[in-house]
Amino acid sequence: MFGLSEFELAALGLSLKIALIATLLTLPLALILAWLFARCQFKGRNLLLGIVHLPLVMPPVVIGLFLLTAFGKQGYIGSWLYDLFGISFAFNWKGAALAAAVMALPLMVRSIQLAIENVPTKLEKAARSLGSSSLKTFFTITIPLSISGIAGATILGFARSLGEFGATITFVSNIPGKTQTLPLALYTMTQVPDGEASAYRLAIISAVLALLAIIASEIMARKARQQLGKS
Amino acid sequence: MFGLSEFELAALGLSLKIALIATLLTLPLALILAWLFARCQFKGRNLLLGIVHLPLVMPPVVIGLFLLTAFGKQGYIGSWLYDLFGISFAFNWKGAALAAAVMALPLMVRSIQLAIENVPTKLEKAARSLGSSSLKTFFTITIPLSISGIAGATILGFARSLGEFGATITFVSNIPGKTQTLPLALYTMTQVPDGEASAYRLAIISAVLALLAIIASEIMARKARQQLGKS
Amino acid sequence: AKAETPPTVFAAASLTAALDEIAQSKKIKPQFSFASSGALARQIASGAPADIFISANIKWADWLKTTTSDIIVNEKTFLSNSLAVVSYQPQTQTIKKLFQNENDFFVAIGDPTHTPAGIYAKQSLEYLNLWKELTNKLAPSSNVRAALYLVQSGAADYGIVYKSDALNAQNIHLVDILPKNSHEPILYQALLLKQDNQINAKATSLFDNLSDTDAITIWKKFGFQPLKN
Amino acid sequence: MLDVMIKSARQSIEIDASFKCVQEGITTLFGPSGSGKSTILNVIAGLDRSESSKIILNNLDITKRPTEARRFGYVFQDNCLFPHMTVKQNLSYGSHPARSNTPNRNEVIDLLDIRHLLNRKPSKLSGGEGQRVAIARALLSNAEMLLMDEPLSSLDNKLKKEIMPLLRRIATDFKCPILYVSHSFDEVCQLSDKLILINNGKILGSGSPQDMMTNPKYADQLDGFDAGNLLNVVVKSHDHEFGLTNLEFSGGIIPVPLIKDEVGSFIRLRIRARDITLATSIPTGISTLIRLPATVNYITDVNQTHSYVHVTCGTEVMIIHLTRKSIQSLGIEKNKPIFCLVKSVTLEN
Amino acid sequence: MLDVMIKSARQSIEIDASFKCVQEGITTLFGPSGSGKSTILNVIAGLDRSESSKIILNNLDITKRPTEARRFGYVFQDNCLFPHMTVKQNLSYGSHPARSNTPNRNEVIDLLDIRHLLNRKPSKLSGGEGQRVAIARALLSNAEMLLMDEPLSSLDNKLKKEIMPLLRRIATDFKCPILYVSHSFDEVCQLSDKLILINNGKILGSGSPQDMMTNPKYADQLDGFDAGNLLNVVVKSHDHEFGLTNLEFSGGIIPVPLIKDEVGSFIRLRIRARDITLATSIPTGISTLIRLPATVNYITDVNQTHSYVHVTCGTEVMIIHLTRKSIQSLGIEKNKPIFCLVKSVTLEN
Ligand SMILES: Nc1ncnc2c1ncn2[C@@H]1O[C@H](COP(=O)(O)OP(=O)(O)OP(=O)(O)O)[C@@H](O)[C@H]1O
Ligand SMILES: Nc1ncnc2c1ncn2[C@@H]1O[C@H](COP(=O)(O)OP(=O)(O)OP(=O)(O)O)[C@@H](O)[C@H]1O
Ligand SMILES: [Mg+2]
Ligand SMILES: [Mg+2]
Repeated sequence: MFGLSEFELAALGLSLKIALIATLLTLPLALILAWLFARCQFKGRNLLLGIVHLPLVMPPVVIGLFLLTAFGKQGYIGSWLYDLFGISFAFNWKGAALAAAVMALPLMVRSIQLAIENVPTKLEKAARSLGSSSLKTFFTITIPLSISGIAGATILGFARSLGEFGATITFVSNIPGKTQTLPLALYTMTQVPDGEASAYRLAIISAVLALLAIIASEIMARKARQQLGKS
Repeated sequence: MFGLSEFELAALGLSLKIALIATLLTLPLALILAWLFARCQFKGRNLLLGIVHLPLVMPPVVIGLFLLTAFGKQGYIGSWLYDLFGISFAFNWKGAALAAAVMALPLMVRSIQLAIENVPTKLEKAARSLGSSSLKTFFTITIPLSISGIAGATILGFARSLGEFGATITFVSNIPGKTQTLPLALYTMTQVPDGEASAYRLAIISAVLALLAIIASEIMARKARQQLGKS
Repeated sequence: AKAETPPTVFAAASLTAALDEIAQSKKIKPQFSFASSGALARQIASGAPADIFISANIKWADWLKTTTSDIIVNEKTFLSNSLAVVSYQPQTQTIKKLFQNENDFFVAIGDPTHTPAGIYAKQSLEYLNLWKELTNKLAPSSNVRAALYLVQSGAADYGIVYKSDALNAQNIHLVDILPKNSHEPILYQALLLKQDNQINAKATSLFDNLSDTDAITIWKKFGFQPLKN
Repeated sequence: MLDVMIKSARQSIEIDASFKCVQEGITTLFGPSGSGKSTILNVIAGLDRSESSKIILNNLDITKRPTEARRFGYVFQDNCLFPHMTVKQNLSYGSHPARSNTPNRNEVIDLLDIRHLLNRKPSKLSGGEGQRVAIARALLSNAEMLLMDEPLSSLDNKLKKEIMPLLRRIATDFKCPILYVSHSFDEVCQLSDKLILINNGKILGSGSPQDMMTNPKYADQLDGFDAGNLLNVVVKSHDHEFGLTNLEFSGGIIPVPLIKDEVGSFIRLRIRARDITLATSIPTGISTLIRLPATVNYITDVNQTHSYVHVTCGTEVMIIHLTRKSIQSLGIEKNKPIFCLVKSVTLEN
Repeated sequence: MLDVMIKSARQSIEIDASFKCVQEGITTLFGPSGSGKSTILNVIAGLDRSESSKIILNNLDITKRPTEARRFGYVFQDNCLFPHMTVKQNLSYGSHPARSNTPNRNEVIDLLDIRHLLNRKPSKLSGGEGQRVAIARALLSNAEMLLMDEPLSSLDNKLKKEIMPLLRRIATDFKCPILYVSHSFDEVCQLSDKLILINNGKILGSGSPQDMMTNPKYADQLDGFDAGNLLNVVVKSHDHEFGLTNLEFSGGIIPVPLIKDEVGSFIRLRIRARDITLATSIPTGISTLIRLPATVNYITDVNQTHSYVHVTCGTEVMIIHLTRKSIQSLGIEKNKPIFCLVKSVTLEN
């Protein structure tokens, strides 16, 4: 396909799978966090904000090391999860997805929070006055009215997941077919004397993916705005 | 100060300087791009969108390599800039700032674009009808009404710049006092078998910085919303 | 069943090309993971499913031996390497003259605080009495390949990299090989590891044959110096 | 029945208002711009929090309840339609628990003339269309009581006239009382059973519109408005030749422009105080058709130069707005028998 | 002078309207909800693009100009205040180039009663307060012409009465003509020099309000509204004892409730067609103070049962709204001399 080697195809497929799953699983959490930050005042808010945004300021390698310590086979949380649910993040795609999710979370939370803050509280109040519970209001007013922002955030998260490198290679290593995503394959190619051609190809695949994701997000956002009659 | 070693203080200072300058210089460009994307339809829009967002999906190392090729001493743009203006990005803080700016740009553009899209066109039209030119309208209506989004984007960019690692270390190396920012120092410490104590300290500094930036952005955003009488 | 599965080999990134070729020649398809020796060592210590670990650095191998000694079955130091000075522009002078004459230049090296290549380079430069003069002209990279690319792209004028990297690289010129006695020997150590208290048979055979005659030819082709057992 | 005590301090205004709304019917909140009407509605609906207020609906203290549990239907001053939903979806949004007695959906849609808009988004509606949809949305929300903030302000008279009877029916037939904010005296007169006058956050007085209008105490507040008389009359006969309907009450027969109501039905007739001319004897050669005999009760002053003459006509009490000069020149005084002349074209139902 | 030809097709309505606005004065666009009034204003202001329209202002084709270069001041149906600016900043926002003749800022602020709001943000204004600020913002924008979309809809009568004279002054004294959208006939009568009737995107007719109101062709559109007479009168004297001002015109003297205008000044008096009673001889013992002799010109029909009697009174022409029954019983016919009776309390300036 497109003259891609098996190794490149494997990396591409794995990347897509990991980014997709990471994004979809992060989305509900990001929504809840964003809503909390946008609409609620609670104790420890700033602390939670700080924690969520940590992956943004820390070098990804450090986040990878932290994940290794916490979610590794012998990590506090990792061993507990394994004992209880049999879930293991060790050196498999689930771990890669976890790394991608952690790195993408702050970006998604921030974008969604902004979008939610832009929903006029007046309309939420109007919904409440018509008998709608706060949960129903959230799902029928807040979310639809910030959908273009949420879609944008999701694509942003997806793109960030696709590009995730440092935390992934540190946390789940660079095992082809298991944890070797596109960026990791690209890295490997830069380690090989005559890997340039392959590295270029991989870079172009990444770029094309990025472009597709961004254009998709644009189209979705425009549709959403039209829905609101904004343009 | 706070029991930090000279080496840690240097990294902290350098990081702040680089992130600050990168963010401030990127802001105008991000504003223009965001406005273009939010309000204009032009040929090559999607291509430009893709290019701006590339650093988001590419592994940062690849962006670093690209920067080397383009802005390095022998790079197309780098050599030209050096000959014309005597500006060199080679292994100095300017290069680090450039790397940080390139990585932060898509995040900032995206956030600002969303914020601008949320400004009711009706109000812009009202301003035009009162005789305000499109430039005046942009500065007196569009920007102030999206200021909370712009502030958020700036802080996001700042945080991202603070945390920038892969592109920086590839583009300008890891020279203490010159290009060794906090994340680079932190990374170095994690690579030294007995560097844990220092690594922890640096991680905590990073976390505190992140927290401060995020809290600052929250306060600014809240102020801006109050200005608009939204809350 | 465990014995049938292909072995997992965690190896320093600089060995990527050579190990790939050796594995092909032996008709086994190990699961490779190439990254920095340090990252791999930590991963193995936290339970990574590696059957063989090849470190480009004795220190990380030793670190692993002390932290998780119970999984190590066998070890061998089987490969050595040398340091090469490379340049962007072709050069005719010796490195000493080069580094003393010019004022405005950069030398890309692996980070001397933690990358093995950097540590060895520092020893050499100290030995050659060039370290002090060069401290402000060094561009320390996170790994040797990055240093090499700095030279390839012309961002740095010179670089001190492994001979194995220099030999196969394009767009650079080999200036000199640093004397072997100017730095500690550059040694690659392979560790054979247990997985859940079992030893992978194919891993054992690969481990044993890492320096057989076929392998030696390949190692040499990529610029490494195989050691006698 | 709604019984409220509202205290709410704002930087610019301090609201301190206690009042009761009528059980079945429409209570109107009337006051100048900025007097706190919308604020009061917001506190009642629970949208503005106010700790020291007390809201009692049907003997239940709902002060602590969240907005959605208060079971009001609120028509906002700006329509507050949901921009991402079609008109149809907006109409179905109301989620109060079902009640036994709700207006018919189709009828509401037709009366408000919004059927052709059902599939549009609010951004594609005109100002008045949006306002009508907002009214319909509240009417169909199963609310126990409606709060309406100037719901008819951007509608033309024709539509207003069609919608007002619907609102009255909602309040009486469907037993869904309405608290209505308006600055149009026409609306107040035609709709309200109780009028509450408010200024600067305080209640100046309340009572039946008729009482309020004729009370000199409130003349100043109602100045510029058309005080009026509301008569309960029965349809006597239709005169199709001249396009007149004859209405009967204890004071006599009143011909008005033809109306649709059936013979025998009871209706409410409004005659503005200023539209009545007094005569000491039945004049001839004059175009007014209505000539009702009455007796002067007393005279109150609107201001220094104008007065209301209170008369008894049959069993009804009416007021007539005259200048002092007229009163003087006609020699009007207590117990004097007089005739009330009204042009029938000035009468509207 | 504004001369427009507007063609604009929307999914729901097709607008095709050409009209001219008066040079000095107020032109009113009057039509039911959803008839395309706001759309027309938007096209004129350049906010809705419409390729096939043509807008000519003072003999200049401005169709291709961007909004800001058209020099209109637009008061939107929803106020469109800038939420991030104080009222004061909103008022200073207008950026049209200075013109020789602009209303005084302080006077506008005081007349609209918004001085106490100057430092507030729009979110802290009531509905009516916001509307007043929006009017002030447009008035102070140095516009060459004003477009006003139901600017007074959420204001109480008292405020309306204070603001309307200001609008007239803007249009005449400051030579800034106004295109005014309204659904209140009161406003139309008191403000407009030209009335344009619109329905479903098409113009039904246009002319002076007086002509339009008395033209049976438009009776259907104007049904439910109060046709009226506009008389140009001069203040003759003030009678402080009875609180009356005597106004004089060619047809006689009209006493009205005391007004502030100085003796000798010219004003416009509105007498609604339905407030006039006709009498064949001067009646006695009746409370109406105004009795103007007049001659019947002709009679037109409003509908099957109601008619306008057109009379000449001095040099002025007036219409009187009567039922056919009255006309018949009084035997009113062409050239018959009659008397117009008006209660002075029904007159407002
Ligand atoms: N959010 C707010 N914060 C502070 N003051 C406010 C706020 N909203 C309104 N006000 C002020 O409170 C007073 C009452 O406002 P309210 O909206 O209740 O008036 P209203 O009677 O509804 O007037 P209108 O008829 O003009 O709508 C006004 O003086 C207004 O300026
Ligand atoms: N953005 C739009 N897209 C499509 N149709 C619209 C849009 N805005 C308004 N309309 C429709 O165009 C017609 C004219 O609307 P317009 O706003 O001009 O009416 P209007 O005369 O101002 O009415 P109102 O008195 O209710 O404000 C209406 O039928 C309306 O539904
Ligand atoms: Mg209000
Ligand atoms: Mg309109």
